[in-house]
Amino acid sequence: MQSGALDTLKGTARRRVTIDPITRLEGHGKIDIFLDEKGEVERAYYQIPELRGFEIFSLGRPAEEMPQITSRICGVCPTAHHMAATKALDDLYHVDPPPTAKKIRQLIYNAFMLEDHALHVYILGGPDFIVGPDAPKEMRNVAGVIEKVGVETGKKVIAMRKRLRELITHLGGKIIHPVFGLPGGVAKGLTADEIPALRELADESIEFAKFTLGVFKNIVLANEKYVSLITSEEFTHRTYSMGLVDANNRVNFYDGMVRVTAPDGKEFAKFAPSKYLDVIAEHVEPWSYVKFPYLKQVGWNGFADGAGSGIYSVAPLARLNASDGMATPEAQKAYEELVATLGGKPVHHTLANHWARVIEMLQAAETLRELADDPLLTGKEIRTLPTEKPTVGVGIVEAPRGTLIHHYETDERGLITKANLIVATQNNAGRIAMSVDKAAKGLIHGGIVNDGLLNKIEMAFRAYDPCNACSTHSLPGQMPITLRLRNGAGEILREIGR
Amino acid sequence: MSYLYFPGCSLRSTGRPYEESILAVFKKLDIPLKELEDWNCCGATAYVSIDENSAFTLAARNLAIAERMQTEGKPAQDLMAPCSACYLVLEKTQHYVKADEGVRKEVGDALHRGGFDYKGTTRVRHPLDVLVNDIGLDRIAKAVVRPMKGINVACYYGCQVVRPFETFDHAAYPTTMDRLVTALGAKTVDWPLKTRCCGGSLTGTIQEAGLRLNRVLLKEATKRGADIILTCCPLCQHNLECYQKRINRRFGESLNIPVAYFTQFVGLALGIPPRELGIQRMFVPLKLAIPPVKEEHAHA
Amino acid sequence: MPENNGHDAPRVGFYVCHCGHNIAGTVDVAEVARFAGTLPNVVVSRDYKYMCSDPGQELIVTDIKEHRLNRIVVASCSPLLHEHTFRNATQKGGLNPYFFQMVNIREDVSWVCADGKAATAKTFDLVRAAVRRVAHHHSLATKHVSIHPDVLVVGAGISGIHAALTLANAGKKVTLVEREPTIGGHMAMFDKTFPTLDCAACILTPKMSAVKNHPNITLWSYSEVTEVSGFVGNYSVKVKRKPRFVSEELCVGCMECIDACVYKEGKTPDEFNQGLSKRKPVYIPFPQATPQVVLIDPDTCIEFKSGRCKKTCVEKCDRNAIDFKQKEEIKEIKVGTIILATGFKTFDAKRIPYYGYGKYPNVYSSIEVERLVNASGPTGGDLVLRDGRHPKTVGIIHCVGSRDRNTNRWCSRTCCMYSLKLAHLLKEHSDAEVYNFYIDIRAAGKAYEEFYDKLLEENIHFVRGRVAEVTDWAARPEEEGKLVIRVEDTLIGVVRRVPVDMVVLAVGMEPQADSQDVRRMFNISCSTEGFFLERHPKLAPVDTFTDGIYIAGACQGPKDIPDSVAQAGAAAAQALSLIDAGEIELEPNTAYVVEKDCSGCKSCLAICPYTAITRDEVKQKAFINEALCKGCGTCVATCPSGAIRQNLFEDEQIFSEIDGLLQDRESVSTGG
Amino acid sequence: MASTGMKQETNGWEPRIVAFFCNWCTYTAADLAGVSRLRHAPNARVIRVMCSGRLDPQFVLEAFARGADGVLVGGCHPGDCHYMEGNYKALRRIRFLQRMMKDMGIHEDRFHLEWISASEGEKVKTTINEMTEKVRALGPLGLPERFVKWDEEMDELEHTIAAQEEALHA
Amino acid sequence: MPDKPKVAFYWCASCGGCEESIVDLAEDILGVLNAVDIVFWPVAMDFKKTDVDAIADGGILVSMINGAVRTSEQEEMARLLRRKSKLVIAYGACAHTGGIPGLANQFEREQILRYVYEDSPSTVNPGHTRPQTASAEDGRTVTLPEFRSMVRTLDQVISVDYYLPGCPPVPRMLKAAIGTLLSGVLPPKGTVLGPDTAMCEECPRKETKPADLAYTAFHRPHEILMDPEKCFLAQGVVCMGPATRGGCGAQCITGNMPCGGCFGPTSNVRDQGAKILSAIASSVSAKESDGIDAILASIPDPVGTFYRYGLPGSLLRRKIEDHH
Repeated sequence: MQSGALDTLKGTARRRVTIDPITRLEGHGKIDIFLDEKGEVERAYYQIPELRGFEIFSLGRPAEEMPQITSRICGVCPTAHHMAATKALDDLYHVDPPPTAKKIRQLIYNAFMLEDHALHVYILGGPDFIVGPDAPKEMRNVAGVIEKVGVETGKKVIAMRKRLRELITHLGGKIIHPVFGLPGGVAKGLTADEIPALRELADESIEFAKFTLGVFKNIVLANEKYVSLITSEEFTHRTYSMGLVDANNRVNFYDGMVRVTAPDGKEFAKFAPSKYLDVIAEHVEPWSYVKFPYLKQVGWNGFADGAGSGIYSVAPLARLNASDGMATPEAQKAYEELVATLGGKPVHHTLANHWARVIEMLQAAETLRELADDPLLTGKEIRTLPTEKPTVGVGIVEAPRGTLIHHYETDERGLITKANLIVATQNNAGRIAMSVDKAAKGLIHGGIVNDGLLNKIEMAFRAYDPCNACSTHSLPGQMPITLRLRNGAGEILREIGR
Repeated sequence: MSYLYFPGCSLRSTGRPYEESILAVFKKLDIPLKELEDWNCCGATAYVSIDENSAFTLAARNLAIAERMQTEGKPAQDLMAPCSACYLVLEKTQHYVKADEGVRKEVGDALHRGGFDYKGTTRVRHPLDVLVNDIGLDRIAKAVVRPMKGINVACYYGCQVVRPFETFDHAAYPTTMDRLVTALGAKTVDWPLKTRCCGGSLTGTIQEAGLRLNRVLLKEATKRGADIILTCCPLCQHNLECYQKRINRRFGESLNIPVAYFTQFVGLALGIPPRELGIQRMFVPLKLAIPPVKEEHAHA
Repeated sequence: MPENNGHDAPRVGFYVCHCGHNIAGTVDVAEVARFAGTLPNVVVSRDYKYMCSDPGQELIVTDIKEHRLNRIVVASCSPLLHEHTFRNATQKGGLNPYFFQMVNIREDVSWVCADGKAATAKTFDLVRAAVRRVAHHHSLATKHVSIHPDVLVVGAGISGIHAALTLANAGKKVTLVEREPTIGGHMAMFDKTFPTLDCAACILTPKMSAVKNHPNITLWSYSEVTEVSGFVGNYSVKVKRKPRFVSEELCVGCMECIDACVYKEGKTPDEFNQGLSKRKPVYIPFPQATPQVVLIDPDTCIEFKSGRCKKTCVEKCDRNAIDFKQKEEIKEIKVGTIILATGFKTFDAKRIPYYGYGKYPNVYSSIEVERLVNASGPTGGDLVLRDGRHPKTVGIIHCVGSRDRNTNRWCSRTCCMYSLKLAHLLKEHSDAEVYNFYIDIRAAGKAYEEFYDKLLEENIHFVRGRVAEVTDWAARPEEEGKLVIRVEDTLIGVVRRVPVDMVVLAVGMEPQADSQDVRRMFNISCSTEGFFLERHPKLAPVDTFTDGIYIAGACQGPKDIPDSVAQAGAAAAQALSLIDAGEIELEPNTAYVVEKDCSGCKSCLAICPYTAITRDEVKQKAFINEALCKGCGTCVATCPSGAIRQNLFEDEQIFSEIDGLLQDRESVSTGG
Repeated sequence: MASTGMKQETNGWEPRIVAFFCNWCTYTAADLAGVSRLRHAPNARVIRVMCSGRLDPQFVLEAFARGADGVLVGGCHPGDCHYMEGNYKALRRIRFLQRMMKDMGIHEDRFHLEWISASEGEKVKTTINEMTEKVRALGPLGLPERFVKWDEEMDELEHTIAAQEEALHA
Repeated sequence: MPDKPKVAFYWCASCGGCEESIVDLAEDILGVLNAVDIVFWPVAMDFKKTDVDAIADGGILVSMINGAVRTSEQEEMARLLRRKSKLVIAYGACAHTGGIPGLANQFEREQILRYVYEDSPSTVNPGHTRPQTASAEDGRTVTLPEFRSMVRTLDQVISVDYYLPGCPPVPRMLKAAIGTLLSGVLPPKGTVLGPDTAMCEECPRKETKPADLAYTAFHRPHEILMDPEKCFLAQGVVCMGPATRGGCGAQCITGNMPCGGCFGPTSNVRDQGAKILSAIASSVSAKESDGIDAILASIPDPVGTFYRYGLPGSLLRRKIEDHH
């Protein structure tokens, strides 16, 4: 259609702006922005228009197949689902895996966290900062990143990820949809002669994580504009935070208790995985296939900030908020610096997720090193055979994108009779919806919607690294957003693509 | 093991000893019998010869009730009919309803009008069949406290229990009762007339003919050294026992042989007091050299 | 013309047969032809009165040439009957015979469908299926296997003996296996044979010794076949030779050991004499037994029971033929064809209690009487009853265990005649009054009716009626001490009581007790009553469904001697024709592995009952030995990746048949 | 989906049964039934295989998918297989397949195995008659019709697309 | 370079694993990028439906579509790409045979919606709210695509030229496939671009399987300690390998877990589940029904096990309501 001057759009009747397609873990995502007569944002909707029904078609399946089946929820973080399912099976069959099996699982899991975070930092979310939010779009991608940080670094990133993924492939059969998990252990063990290489990899991982932290500091934190952007109101939401913590309330990705802190930072709840239903509930909106989790005790009070709203957040920043710090020395140092820089805990600036993510990379790397030195890692005992009748099992891990909950019930033959899944990004659905709405309202005025605004609207949810985003920005190019300006009748007045 | 029990008219009149002995024996072997609720005429005798389908309908009503009395999940209880006539007409009905479209329809409709429905699942059994094939000779032999040693028995089956349906024994030469009696310690005489006509209702109508048929049986049994004739049918028992004097007068014979129900005989062997078996009701007294109850069982 | 290789587009010729009225009477053949004409690939579509006739086949041949047909479909009778006929016609037309598909619309449609419309509709489906299937047919080479010239004959009654001799005389090596210690079967027990009344022994024993002495016949008596494997032309058979404890090589049958036995009198019922006499532990079935070799019955011999016998028999035998250590032997032989002549067993009269057999001593079975009147029998031919009396009156009851719903429904075919024969012999031996109680006299055979007439003149009594019972109950004084036969004389319409001294039950013929095991061992079928099933009741009465295995005599059904002998000859002839042909055509329906598709998963290896599937350890793929494959197709269905196919039953051939059957139901292509 | 069935029944639906008979026993028995003129239901369509062991479970599913209302398999009695063990393999597959088809919602009466020896022509008749009646009682399975019906939900989209093309290119 | 062949990538109901598998081409991706001109890849590149609309029908050489089809939106995109493309490749198990989401075909649409939005233990939904294809909120109408009654393979929605099997496909097969397509020498329509022999061929354990295997019982992976050298079937653990197309390099086996069958059947097979069922059942040791049933009972979920990745693409496609 013909392009008319933007201002001609001013003053026309209510309009709708559709950002479509954007994508999300289970397919596509969509943003609908409604403008009033004055061209001000009435309301922006962040929609998930897709559903696959894993909980239902899991019924009647042998429980031990769940790690394979549920990993298909997400091909980007299959390891997270595979691991959550596997832990749910331990619980279901009342078996405690041998120490070696646990070590191997943690090894795989930390390697996975590290490479997945790296992906986001350098290739997905990173560009916004490393290259800059207002940089020309063709630069705002990995190519731009490489130009900025140097080809060597680029190669380093790709090589690092590749080797970490090879490690997972070696232990899990496949990198995409691995198969190592069994109730009470893992399918495959490690041999002593594999350790030296592993140590080496772990050392490099630590170096790599530190280096990344450095990059982030030099480029982002050294830049006034970025810091103010991070701390700006458009990108701030004061909500509850949730994450797994170990016995000392330190961040843990694989295991522990779930801790929830209030907007003011005080501990609100701390519960064992099996108790998750006491704390979490899900709310249904007619305009999205995704359900919106919230804190039961607080209740669902719409899309709102504050202690009065049950909406909570997960993922790196929330994990830091929900914990008393990191589990490894270097990471702890970095953590303290973040808290100090951003004015103390809890930190509610959405964009600080990027920083928190790098800190988690460091913890993952340091954990790898510890495991590499652990003699138990190469033990022969990798399975505890289930002996008791299966009943109910809940497994929770921290996926890169937040708390991930798998809950199964079976008959005595171990065939699934009930399944309930609360997926990492889904925990953030409420807060993302708010972020998008807020960003839109803060950025779109007088009906003027130029593509410059769009990346910022994106940044509002990309910071959470929602699963869809992680699978999108994997190549040069940007989050594709189409803006459709429609009048009340829904006819498209104008379409803008960046 | 438990059974539904269909007395029929005879066992409440001329055939009382039959019922008494059956109940006593089953009680002794503790096999529960539940009398069929609200049972009606089996449909035998006159009906069958005049209007078969109404006879079948009468029978089918009983069978339908039997189905009704089955409890879900529990194994179905068979319907036990001691009177040969009842037994036959009930069995006949079962076969015909199954095999014959017309009968099925007519009987079915009639039952429906009465609010009944017969699916054809009830199994009709004769006590002879039940005792020997379900309860078993071993178990009965074990229960014997008074072995009927030295008694020669002529086992009489009559025409109806094995004809035309050879449900549990051979039509021409049945042996079930013989095996039962042997198990009780008695001897059986080889008596080829065991299924020959007893005179049936002729004794009441054309008596001459009836008595002639009757006499043949009694004479041959006596001749072959039988101390007693056992029957499994009220009519046979009546015919064989009650006309002996008349036969003696009419044909100058000197017959005087006891004719009892096989269940009475079993009862005696199991040590049940004669009165409980209706022995006192017999016309020809059972003056048998029945050995006394073995000591160890005397007060059992 | 060059044979079509099936690569060019299918051009189908379709033919529907009227089979006179057999098919056309029910199925609208014209309509079928019209319908077939509308199907894809069909170039010619005709209906014809008798497709199997020469002109019918000619039709196919010329059409192939004129219309360049490369596929043929004929809808007529069962392929089991005429598939071969039409394959030949197809070949005659210059096509590979396997570009043919047959539709069975007679046995499977017209003869079983009451309603013509339904029949025609069903035919449409079957035709559509065949037309679709034939498009997927390939050119195949017919398989030939050579025929081993040796023959196995099982059972040495008159049938087996005759078959063996016929073959041996034709110069074929025959192994004749008999379960009993002597050959001769039932016939050896008979006294005389109807209608000629010549003595059974006189005509049989020469044949028996002929067998014994024939250079081409290996006679294994007292032996049983225990295992049969292989296939037509190449059977290998295991035979168990039971120990006689007397060496066949050394024993000359002088029988002195028998006299010498520590038992002065026989103690054991004599099998050959139907238990009417007693024999010793060491015995010979009867004087002319073949082979002329005694045997020892370990169950009754003291030496075997206690080991403390004086062994007078051993002392007596100067040829040292007796060997208590003799062991059972298993012999294995290779033969190309097999003739089963395992015979029959007589009906056990005890099963009809009201005839009193086993209860009244003077009730005899016919076979007992055969021995009783036999000069070499237990009484030396003197007709004396079990109670020592000589009968004044004898009643012969026909159809005992025949034509009877309660026992056997079939007619045993021989009883009428042998009853007449026995009536004659009894009269001859005792001058008694002889009564025959019959349903009706079946004298359908050369000179049989005449024999019946002759007996009528010998004033034998004939009472038409089924006997109700045999009883010792005397209703009248004159019946005292007699057996009374109660029967309704249906000619005069009264119930009669006939008092007799002796009752003869004319027992029928039944399949051997172990006929089921035997047929399993030889992989053939039985008809419902248990006699061996012939391939076709009229056209292949001595063939079975298993190539190279033939049946003769009463094992196929009740038969008298002449019929048995005739059949034995026929069976021998069938075997001979196969042997002389030297090889046989086999259905090329073997399975084969498509190497590139085989993953070597081994799922098929254990599946094959003929171990035809092996694994090429170099290529790590399955390999099927075509020579061993019998074409059951089980491995084809098993192969999880579709790498095994079967000629004539390829997956796509069967799929297309399924799809064709249902095409009219199909509205969309299915998923997958 | 039952409705498709109903529709058919009203216009004279007849059960369609695909029967796989082994050459040596059941097919021969079927011939015997013919020779003995044992009239039976015309609803079965026989496919001859050499042995019931040739029965590939795919054939059964294919038959149903193409519109069969029932599938009947006939083989030699256990122990009587012309090929020694083929019928056992058939039995094993069929037991498992029957269970799996139940899981897929297909009524068990639609898929039947019967051992019929060469001499049991009568049994061919009764088996086909009984199965025909059982299937008749169940009504049509009508998978092809169901496939069409299921896919109708996609047709609606045609219009939607057309409309959107309009909107875009107007 | 305008004359570089145009290629499009799209995803339907998928997990993103297929996209990842493309990314896992790693350095090779650049080679691909030089060879072709990617005109549509919503997950990776900034082109939109409108750009596709703008392309002439058939203007795209090949579209690689992954994911099963469950919503109207996915159907819409599939049809559009079909129109615009010379060739369409069903990429990955979901598009090829239905994939894991296809297991939903054993259930009714309503069952899924009801459980997810009302019955699931964590859901609080007193008003029985359900996502609507169009829902209004103070005058604003927000729309969602239609959630279909069943999951479909791509070729049940549009005509498909080639298939790349696997969950996900392995990069080397993708590379080979692209090579083939660019070579111009096209295989026949419907070809699965991968090896056509079963996985066992490349399985490191195949020689450990005995020739005379007869099953007396089956074990589920968690019930036994699995020998890391021995054929799974030989251990009584159900393995789909014999009935599954190879090409993956026996990945799961090297992870010491049995094959799940994600590559689908070989080209000679119409129904993967039926075939593995046949192969397994044939070798059961029992000979009478009860014994057979008892042994096979140790495989509790045949449909889920034999059709884990291919229910929509199977002959029956979905569970049927067979009652009147």
